[in-house]
Amino acid sequence: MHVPDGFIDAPLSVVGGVIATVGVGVCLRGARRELDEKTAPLAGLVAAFVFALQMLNFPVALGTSGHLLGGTLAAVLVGPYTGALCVTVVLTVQALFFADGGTTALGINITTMAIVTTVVGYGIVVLLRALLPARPASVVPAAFVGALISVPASALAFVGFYALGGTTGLSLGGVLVAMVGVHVLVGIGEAVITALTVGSVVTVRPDLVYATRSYEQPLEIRHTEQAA
Amino acid sequence: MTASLVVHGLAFAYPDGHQALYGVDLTVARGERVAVLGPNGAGKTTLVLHLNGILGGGRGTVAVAGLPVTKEHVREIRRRVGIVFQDPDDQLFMPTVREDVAFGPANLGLRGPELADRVHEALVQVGMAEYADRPPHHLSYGQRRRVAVATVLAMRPEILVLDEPSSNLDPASRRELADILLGLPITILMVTHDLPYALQLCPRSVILDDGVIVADGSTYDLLCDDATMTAHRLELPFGFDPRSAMSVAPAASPSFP
Amino acid sequence: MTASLVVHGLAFAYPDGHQALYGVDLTVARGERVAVLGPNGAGKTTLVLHLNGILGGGRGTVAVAGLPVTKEHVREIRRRVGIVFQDPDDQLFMPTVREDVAFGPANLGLRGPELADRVHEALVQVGMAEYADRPPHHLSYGQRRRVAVATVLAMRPEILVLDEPSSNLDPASRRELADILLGLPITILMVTHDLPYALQLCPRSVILDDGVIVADGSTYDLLCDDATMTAHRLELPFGFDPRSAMSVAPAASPSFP
Amino acid sequence: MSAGHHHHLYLDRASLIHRLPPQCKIAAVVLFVTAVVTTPRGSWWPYAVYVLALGAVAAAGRVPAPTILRRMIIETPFVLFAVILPFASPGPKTDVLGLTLSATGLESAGILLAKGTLGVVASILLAATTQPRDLLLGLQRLHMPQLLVQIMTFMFRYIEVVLGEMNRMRVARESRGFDARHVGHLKVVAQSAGALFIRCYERGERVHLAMLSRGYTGRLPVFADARSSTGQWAMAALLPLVAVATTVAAWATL
Ligand SMILES: Nc1ncnc2c1ncn2[C@@H]1O[C@H](COP(=O)(O)OP(=O)(O)OP(=O)(O)O)[C@@H](O)[C@H]1O
Ligand SMILES: Nc1ncnc2c1ncn2[C@@H]1O[C@H](COP(=O)(O)OP(=O)(O)OP(=O)(O)O)[C@@H](O)[C@H]1O
Ligand SMILES: [Mg+2]
Ligand SMILES: [Mg+2]
Repeated sequence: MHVPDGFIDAPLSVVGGVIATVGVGVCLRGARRELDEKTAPLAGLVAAFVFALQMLNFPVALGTSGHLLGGTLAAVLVGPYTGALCVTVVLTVQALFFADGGTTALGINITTMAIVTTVVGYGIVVLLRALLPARPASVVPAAFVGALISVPASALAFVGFYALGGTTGLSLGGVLVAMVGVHVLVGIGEAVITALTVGSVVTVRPDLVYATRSYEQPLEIRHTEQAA
Repeated sequence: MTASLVVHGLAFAYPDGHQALYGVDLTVARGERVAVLGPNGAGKTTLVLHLNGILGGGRGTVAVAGLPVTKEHVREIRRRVGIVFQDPDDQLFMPTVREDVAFGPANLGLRGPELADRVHEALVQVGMAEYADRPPHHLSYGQRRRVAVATVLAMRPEILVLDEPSSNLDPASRRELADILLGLPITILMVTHDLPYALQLCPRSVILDDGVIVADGSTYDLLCDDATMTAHRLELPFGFDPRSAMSVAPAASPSFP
Repeated sequence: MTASLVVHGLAFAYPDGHQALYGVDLTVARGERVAVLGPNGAGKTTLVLHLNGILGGGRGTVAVAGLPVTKEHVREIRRRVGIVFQDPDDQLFMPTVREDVAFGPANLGLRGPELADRVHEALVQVGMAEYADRPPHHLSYGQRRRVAVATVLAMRPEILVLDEPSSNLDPASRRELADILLGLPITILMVTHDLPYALQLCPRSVILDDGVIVADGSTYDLLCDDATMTAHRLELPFGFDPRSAMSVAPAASPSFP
Repeated sequence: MSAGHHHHLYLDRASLIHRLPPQCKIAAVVLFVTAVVTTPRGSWWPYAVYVLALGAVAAAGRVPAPTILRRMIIETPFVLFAVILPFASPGPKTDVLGLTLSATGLESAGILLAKGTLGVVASILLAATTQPRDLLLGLQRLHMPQLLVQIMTFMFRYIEVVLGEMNRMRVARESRGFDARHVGHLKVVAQSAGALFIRCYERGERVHLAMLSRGYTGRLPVFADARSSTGQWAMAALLPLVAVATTVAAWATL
């Protein structure tokens, strides 16, 4: 779904750029509350993982292929603001360095793949957690559903941009059906991988999952008679 | 004079719930060299990681040169306390040995020839000057450990904390490291399982076991105290006798004139 | 009888062009225990990684129990040669200690209670049975090393190769490991910088320096040969005298009855 | 294990382009692609100028053509998409080689391929002549927010950590008789994938803490002088200047 240079016309690319800049600005402010000395590297790792996930292109149907987006995973692990920044960083590096996604389409790509996925995915996670039992493990099914829905939502946002500024003259209905159809399938893969990763992290390092942070435990003090 | 290091009632549990420290008390005077002994899993590394605020958030306090280790002083404290990690792979991350050694002093503001001199000097100290342009991850384990020591020496810390510095070093490097440490007029805290090395370098030792300090005294006395030693899985190695050792090389240990 | 291990003319350069081995020749008889000594960066680890075909593609040959280490035999050879790596993090990768120790024997086809027994036994041997359900990467360094040894013991290899097994072990574990190794009737090759440990465990030693074997003989004789020792950065540690050590504990070393 | 040693995309050469400060190169790429994208529909000659300009950069940077062509494989998905256009687009039809194609679809596909490909090649050239570490430095100089720089720094490092740890795990598995050809063993790989994430994280966490211990404040110390002179900016400006002039001329002559 990485939009290449020249796919969306220049004015709408500028609009995408403005939306992305505002969104990233909001995230930068919000992330200050999420990030500290220890979570900064976690954000980097999440970005690296999202990067690896997005490399996994899998064929869906008739020559089309989709790849995982990773937005929900990022949001669940490091929080929605930082999560969106992680995906933004991935997209920037891909555009500049890996020629994946156009440099001028970066604003659009950030909007659809970093902002929409984290907002939708994390929103659903928050919603479901309120309904599920209050245990750290509840985040796993919540992340599954969030990831499942975030991907077609992102595809929908893309179709929106296309409707307003597409340069290729394809019929809107066709694009809509193709994009959303493909990405419903991609969403299933995304959901499975997100749930597996979150599940394994929650069991070993619950403190690393933003969505389940905040559990304290009492410390025991022992007194000893010192020898020597 | 304020003590170099004061640890008081330090308790800590890892995020997975495993408690490693249960109230550690330790005071180290300026210029003292203290060995931290104890079995595997006693909490030695966990204690070390508290000394410059890498771990924190449990109970108790740590103070360095009178300054409490809190978020607000952490930067100043990290200038003063240099830690050599147990695993050199945790310490080395830059693309070349030279850049890695320069990393710390550069963060302290050094630049240009002054920085280059500092780096070169540290690399010469550990015998790795000719490896300056190689990537650290392409070195042998012992070479990586030597570079890890150099990265910290280059920062000229006031307090040097070493977590098993002699492991994986060849015997000559081990002795050379001892010579370097003996020549530094600073406070040294050294975690080690190498009891002869502790005796050679540190007049004083503490034993940490199961998250608490269970013994504190002169290294020589501790090593001769069989009951305490066996209670904490400490044994003298094959062929080593502290009594005869001290009669041969007393100079190393100021407390035995 | 075929020798357990025959290395002939082995030369190897790392992909970055750095040559580490320059023609190593070494023959180890069945049931022999041989220490590999030598300074940091000598090529010891590089040699070890050739013994089960992890590294390869240079010049020369390696044969295990008569079988050349080539692509086609590599699977069989890995059943027979167990390697304990220098860095325990290179060895442990499963989510729990138990699964990690079970991994090797399970690949050999063990299942069910037989597998569980094998795992339990190995963990008891290294004193880590109570840690079976913890993730290995949450253990202390010395604990990880003990588990690393267990993962290989559980496979009951014919040839055991250990790269610095005693580093980071507490003194009691070190002695316990020595006891385990002395009780195994198999061929053992042990890389170490701990010369007393070599003397205690291995009647024979070779010195590897700069990619070639420069000495081969009885460990006792080597340690007493000051000229060879200093030429290869080997020194006896503080307070250790092989002569007096051997008069106290001769049992450990079959070659000195 | 460590950050930014030679990346597989980077060609280690001594060239004019390699020596340019990274911030100049990034700015040049962005401006160049912007100019390309704003080329009006209906003019075709500007693309020849763009190709020549990129060709000159590739020559100056000593990046061989086969390398560029090989790396253009990243385009495949959208090339496939462009191939569909002439069939699927509405509008008047023309006959090409016996196929009935949409004329506007054909034109759109041509433009899309031309613009997209130029963008891809510009990125390939940037990556081939700039190390990831320098890219970071360049973005930092261009005032990308500190937080993003930091995440990106760690991302580059972790990509290596992930690869390194994956390799360690593979060696560990194989040394203990693991046979990757058995199907049942997929489970083992899947199982260790969960451990991989945590293992990578914890390795990276410890490295990060070691960095903090040596006074790291979130900014990598700059050893190489990355300041850019006016001359260097002028040189880097050549490529976008050519492109902008071309676009402007194309609009003027439309
Ligand atoms: N990251 C971690 N998560 C959970 N528990 C841990 C972690 N690191 C260490 N532990 C546990 O905390 C205890 C103390 O570990 P620590 O590393 O401080 O021991 P140590 O004294 O340094 O041992 P060694 O001599 O083996 O290095 C051990 O029981 C260990 O299993
Ligand atoms: N991955 C690598 N790439 C390039 N060179 C390497 C690599 N690993 C090791 N070397 C080099 O090869 C030589 C031999 O290294 P090796 O690890 O075999 O030494 P060693 O004898 O095991 O040393 P130590 O006692 O420090 O573990 C050293 O000079 C080292 O710098
Ligand atoms: Mg430790
Ligand atoms: Mg080695």
